[in-house]
Amino acid sequence: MTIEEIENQLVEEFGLFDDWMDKYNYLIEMGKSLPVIDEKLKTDRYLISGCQSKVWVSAEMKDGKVIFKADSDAIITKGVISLLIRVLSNQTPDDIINANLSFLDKIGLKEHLSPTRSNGLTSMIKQMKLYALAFKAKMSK
Amino acid sequence: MTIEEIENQLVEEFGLFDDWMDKYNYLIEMGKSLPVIDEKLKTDRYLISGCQSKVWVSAEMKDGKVIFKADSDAIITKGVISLLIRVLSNQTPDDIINANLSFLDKIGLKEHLSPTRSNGLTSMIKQMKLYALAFKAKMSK
Amino acid sequence: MKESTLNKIRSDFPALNQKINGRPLIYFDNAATTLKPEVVTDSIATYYNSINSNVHRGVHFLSQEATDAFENARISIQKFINASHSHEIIFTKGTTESINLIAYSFSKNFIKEGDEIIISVMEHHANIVPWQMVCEEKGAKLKIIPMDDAGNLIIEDFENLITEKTKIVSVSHISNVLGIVNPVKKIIEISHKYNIPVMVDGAQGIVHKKIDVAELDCDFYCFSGHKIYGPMGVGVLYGKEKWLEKMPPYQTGGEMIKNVTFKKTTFNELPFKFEAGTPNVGGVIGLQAALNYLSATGLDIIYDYEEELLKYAIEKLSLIDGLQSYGTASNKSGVISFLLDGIHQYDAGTILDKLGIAVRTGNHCAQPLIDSIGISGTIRASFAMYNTKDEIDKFAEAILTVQEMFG
Amino acid sequence: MKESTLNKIRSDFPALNQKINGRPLIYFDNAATTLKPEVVTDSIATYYNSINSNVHRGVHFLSQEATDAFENARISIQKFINASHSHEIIFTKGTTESINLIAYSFSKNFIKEGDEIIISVMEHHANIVPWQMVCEEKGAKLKIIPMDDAGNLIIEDFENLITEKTKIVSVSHISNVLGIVNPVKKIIEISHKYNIPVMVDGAQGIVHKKIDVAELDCDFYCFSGHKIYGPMGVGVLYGKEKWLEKMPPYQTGGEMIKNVTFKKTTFNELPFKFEAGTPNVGGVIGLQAALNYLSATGLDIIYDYEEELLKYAIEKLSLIDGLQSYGTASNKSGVISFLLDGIHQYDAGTILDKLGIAVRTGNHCAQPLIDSIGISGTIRASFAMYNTKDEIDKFAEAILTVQEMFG
Ligand SMILES: Cc1ncc(COP(=O)(O)O)c(C=O)c1O
Ligand SMILES: Cc1ncc(COP(=O)(O)O)c(C=O)c1O
Repeated sequence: MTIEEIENQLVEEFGLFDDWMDKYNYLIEMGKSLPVIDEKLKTDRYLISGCQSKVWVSAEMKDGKVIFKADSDAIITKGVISLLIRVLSNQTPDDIINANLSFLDKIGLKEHLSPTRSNGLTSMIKQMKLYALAFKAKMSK
Repeated sequence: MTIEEIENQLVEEFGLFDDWMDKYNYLIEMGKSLPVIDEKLKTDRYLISGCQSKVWVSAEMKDGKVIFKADSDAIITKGVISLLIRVLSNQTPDDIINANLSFLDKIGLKEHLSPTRSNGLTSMIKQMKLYALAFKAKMSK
Repeated sequence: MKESTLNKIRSDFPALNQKINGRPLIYFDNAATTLKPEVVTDSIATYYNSINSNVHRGVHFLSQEATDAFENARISIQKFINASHSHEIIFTKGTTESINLIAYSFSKNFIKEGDEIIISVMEHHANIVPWQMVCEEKGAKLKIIPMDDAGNLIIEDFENLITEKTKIVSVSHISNVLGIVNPVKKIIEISHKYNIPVMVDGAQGIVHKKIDVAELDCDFYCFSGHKIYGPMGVGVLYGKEKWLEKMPPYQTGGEMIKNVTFKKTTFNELPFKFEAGTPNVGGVIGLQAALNYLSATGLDIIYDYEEELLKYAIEKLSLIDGLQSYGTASNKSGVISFLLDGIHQYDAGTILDKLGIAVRTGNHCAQPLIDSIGISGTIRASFAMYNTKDEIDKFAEAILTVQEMFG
Repeated sequence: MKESTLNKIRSDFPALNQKINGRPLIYFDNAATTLKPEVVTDSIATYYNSINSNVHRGVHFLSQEATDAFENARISIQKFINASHSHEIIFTKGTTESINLIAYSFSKNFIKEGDEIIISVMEHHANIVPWQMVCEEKGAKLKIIPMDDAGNLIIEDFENLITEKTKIVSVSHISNVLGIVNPVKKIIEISHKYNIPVMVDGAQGIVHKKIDVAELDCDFYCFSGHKIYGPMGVGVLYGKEKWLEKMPPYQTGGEMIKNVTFKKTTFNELPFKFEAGTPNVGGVIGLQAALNYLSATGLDIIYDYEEELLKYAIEKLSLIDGLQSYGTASNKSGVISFLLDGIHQYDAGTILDKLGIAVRTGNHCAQPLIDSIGISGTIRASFAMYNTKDEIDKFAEAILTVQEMFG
């Protein structure tokens, strides 16, 4: 599926909830079911720092697509991460670089991506796009 | 005359004016007629510093009374000085120390004695009282 | 406090009258900054809309009025904390600047290589980093008063830290993380036995305790306007005349000089020596309005009520399973910090926010304290005179909701 | 400016609507501090009465709103002066603090014994004394750009002052005493030829000229909120990223750190590295409101009108016998300084005040300039967009009255 298709899917899924608590409960579920990442990736090297919740993110290239792995010590952050991974992982570098991720706004979670919010998610997206850029540069050599 | 008597006299004199301009014209006249002090007293030693208008004040003791001489480069300041000298000069140290100078309030010139007004008058009065205190201390030895 | 008084107080704070995420705001982030009574913003507006002027040295009427208002505010604050002289009150932009000023000016004349500075383990970064800078600059050493598990500073250890090289002690009056009221009077007594001056970081102390600097006998006391119902951008440094006289200026420029030539500059007297540039007159007037508001409401009434509130909150939270409190010592004021088993503070804070409750989560700018406890942060609820028991009940319920959601 | 625009503007400034000594206020002390449009006090009140919160690091809704408002204001200011990045905008409490910050942090890494700093003869004390302190601390040397009799800085002399030891040049954009607009662009060009950074004291420049720091290519630009219709207690330091990155922090404490342990502290990124402690959020929001007000009114309209006013005032005063003007060069803005033969400036100021006219008298915190002219002070009238030709007529009449009274 393309990034846009997945985004639409998520908007639809979240459209089922009309109250914030259900939405957050769902987010928490998703956070819990995020594949646990290797403890040995939870090092300073992969850490997005300066935030209230710690966020680790790593990336690798497989068949022209970027596979992201990420984790956080806070479950809501993890929930949002799982959405981002669903959308961005397994996509081409170009598509990742160009993604605008407006679905978070549409499903009412935009607040979590405010650059002033110290949950690390904004920095995480920046980091994901940087990974994509780096892979793209490597490919074109 | 006692300090109080002179104060009352001044309040009466100024009572004749009902507009500020006449009052200031009178003050300016008094400023102009303040006996000129010896140029050699206009030194840093007698200067009250840190003000917009310079004020010099000196004092000597004669027959148990303090004689003040003072000057300023601003004429309104000089006017107020002349009032203060009329009231405080030629009085005993004790009377000077205890003078409350409320007449300035009564004649509508209190503003010139605000401690925040940088015309040097407040510091001048402080200095005059300090002179009186010093003479008193000397006398009682 | 009488209910009518409480209602009156609540109606004086317009910010209380709003909904967050559809629910009435419960504001428990008072240790970060308090809400402001309307008299504060009114007094600021009145100042700017009438006498608005720069102070000192102006001959015109408005400038005189502004100067008088500004200097009267200084006297109000002097009286509020019972300082001996109004020129012992220096206006700064906040506690952080006050401490930076002391660290810079005191150390310039009194700290040399090998000297020692004592702070405590529970200091806010504002009372740590400036001293670290001094230590780095001067080759001095920072020593730390430890605390016990309940959050009490260990006084015997403190006394052992003192040597003849100790030049200053700087401790917080009330911990902004744990709410512990430190034994500052005791610390001052001990320090003075060795002729060591003590600076008290009163950012949290000023709002919950009657401050009497004469009785405390502290050498310096600092606080921020915005944590005592006043505006941001204004703070106070109280210093004993004898110390301030011996300290060189900090920032330089207009107001703080007596005479400037390109050859030689001489400085003004206290308090102006430490107040370079146009002061925040509007802010100072707003702070005075806040203090007047407190005095008019009655300090004792407020402190008693805050104590009652805190006790009530501690009791309520103690009934919740899986809630771990920090700083359990008995001498506490205004602040509680806790964690919920298995739940990250950020998650808890996010859900509490959705429920209309503003708390702060994280390390509260006191990372060494948080590290020493061995956690990554806390949930902090901090109270003010306008909070209610009903709000605390709602808070306790909300915590249960949080536990359920993450259970 | 259309009369309707002028009337609208005047009605936006509540302070204009008052009598002083029974006469309508004529406020000509704008270089000391401007009056504030009501939107400024309104925006401050709105902030405190609703989103009032401490910024950064808070998870709750109000704290987020406050942070967004604060960071948006930073972006507004960035755009207003056309800086490349919002993190090149550092909030301070005023011009004086901005200059102290640069003097401290720049000199810490870039000035050593024997180095030289160049300022001009017409600087405000805020742009003299901090550099004197640096020179004293580091054993560096202060060099002074002279001016001619009309008040023009002598550019050839400036170029001769430069040596390979010159490390920074710091000059005012507009003189607060003479109103002379200094050739800062020229000074910057020359300095950059030698790779010397230039800091511009824009305390007076910001309000009378469109500031485009990219076009000016200055390395630092400073101003105070209260001199551009904003509140007191807030100022701005613009600095090029490349310099700010290389400068160590100034004040330390909360907000400006990344990590604190008792062993080692690391600092935050720009702009936070230079913003220790709770910022003056209310003040910053007030400043933003002031700038928005200016933009909405139309900068060009305002500057043109101010020029017209100044020209009119200069003409009017030139008709008065026994009036001596200072700073007669043609490139002037906002300020005139003069003396009346045989009349002390304090006397003149006192009587003008009685006539409802607020001017400033004295040395205007620029004592070396006043000394160099060989006088003891001036009478300064400084204009703002809400002043009128009619006020200037009244001013000219009032000067005649003063001359009569002391004649
Ligand atoms: C040219 C100049 N520089 C610096 C300052 C200092 O500004 P502030 O007092 O707002 O810090 C002023 C204001 O008096 C000024 O006119
Ligand atoms: C104990 C303590 N000290 C210092 C500070 C710093 O105060 P400000 O940010 O107002 O300068 C705070 C506030 O966060 C505090 O709680």
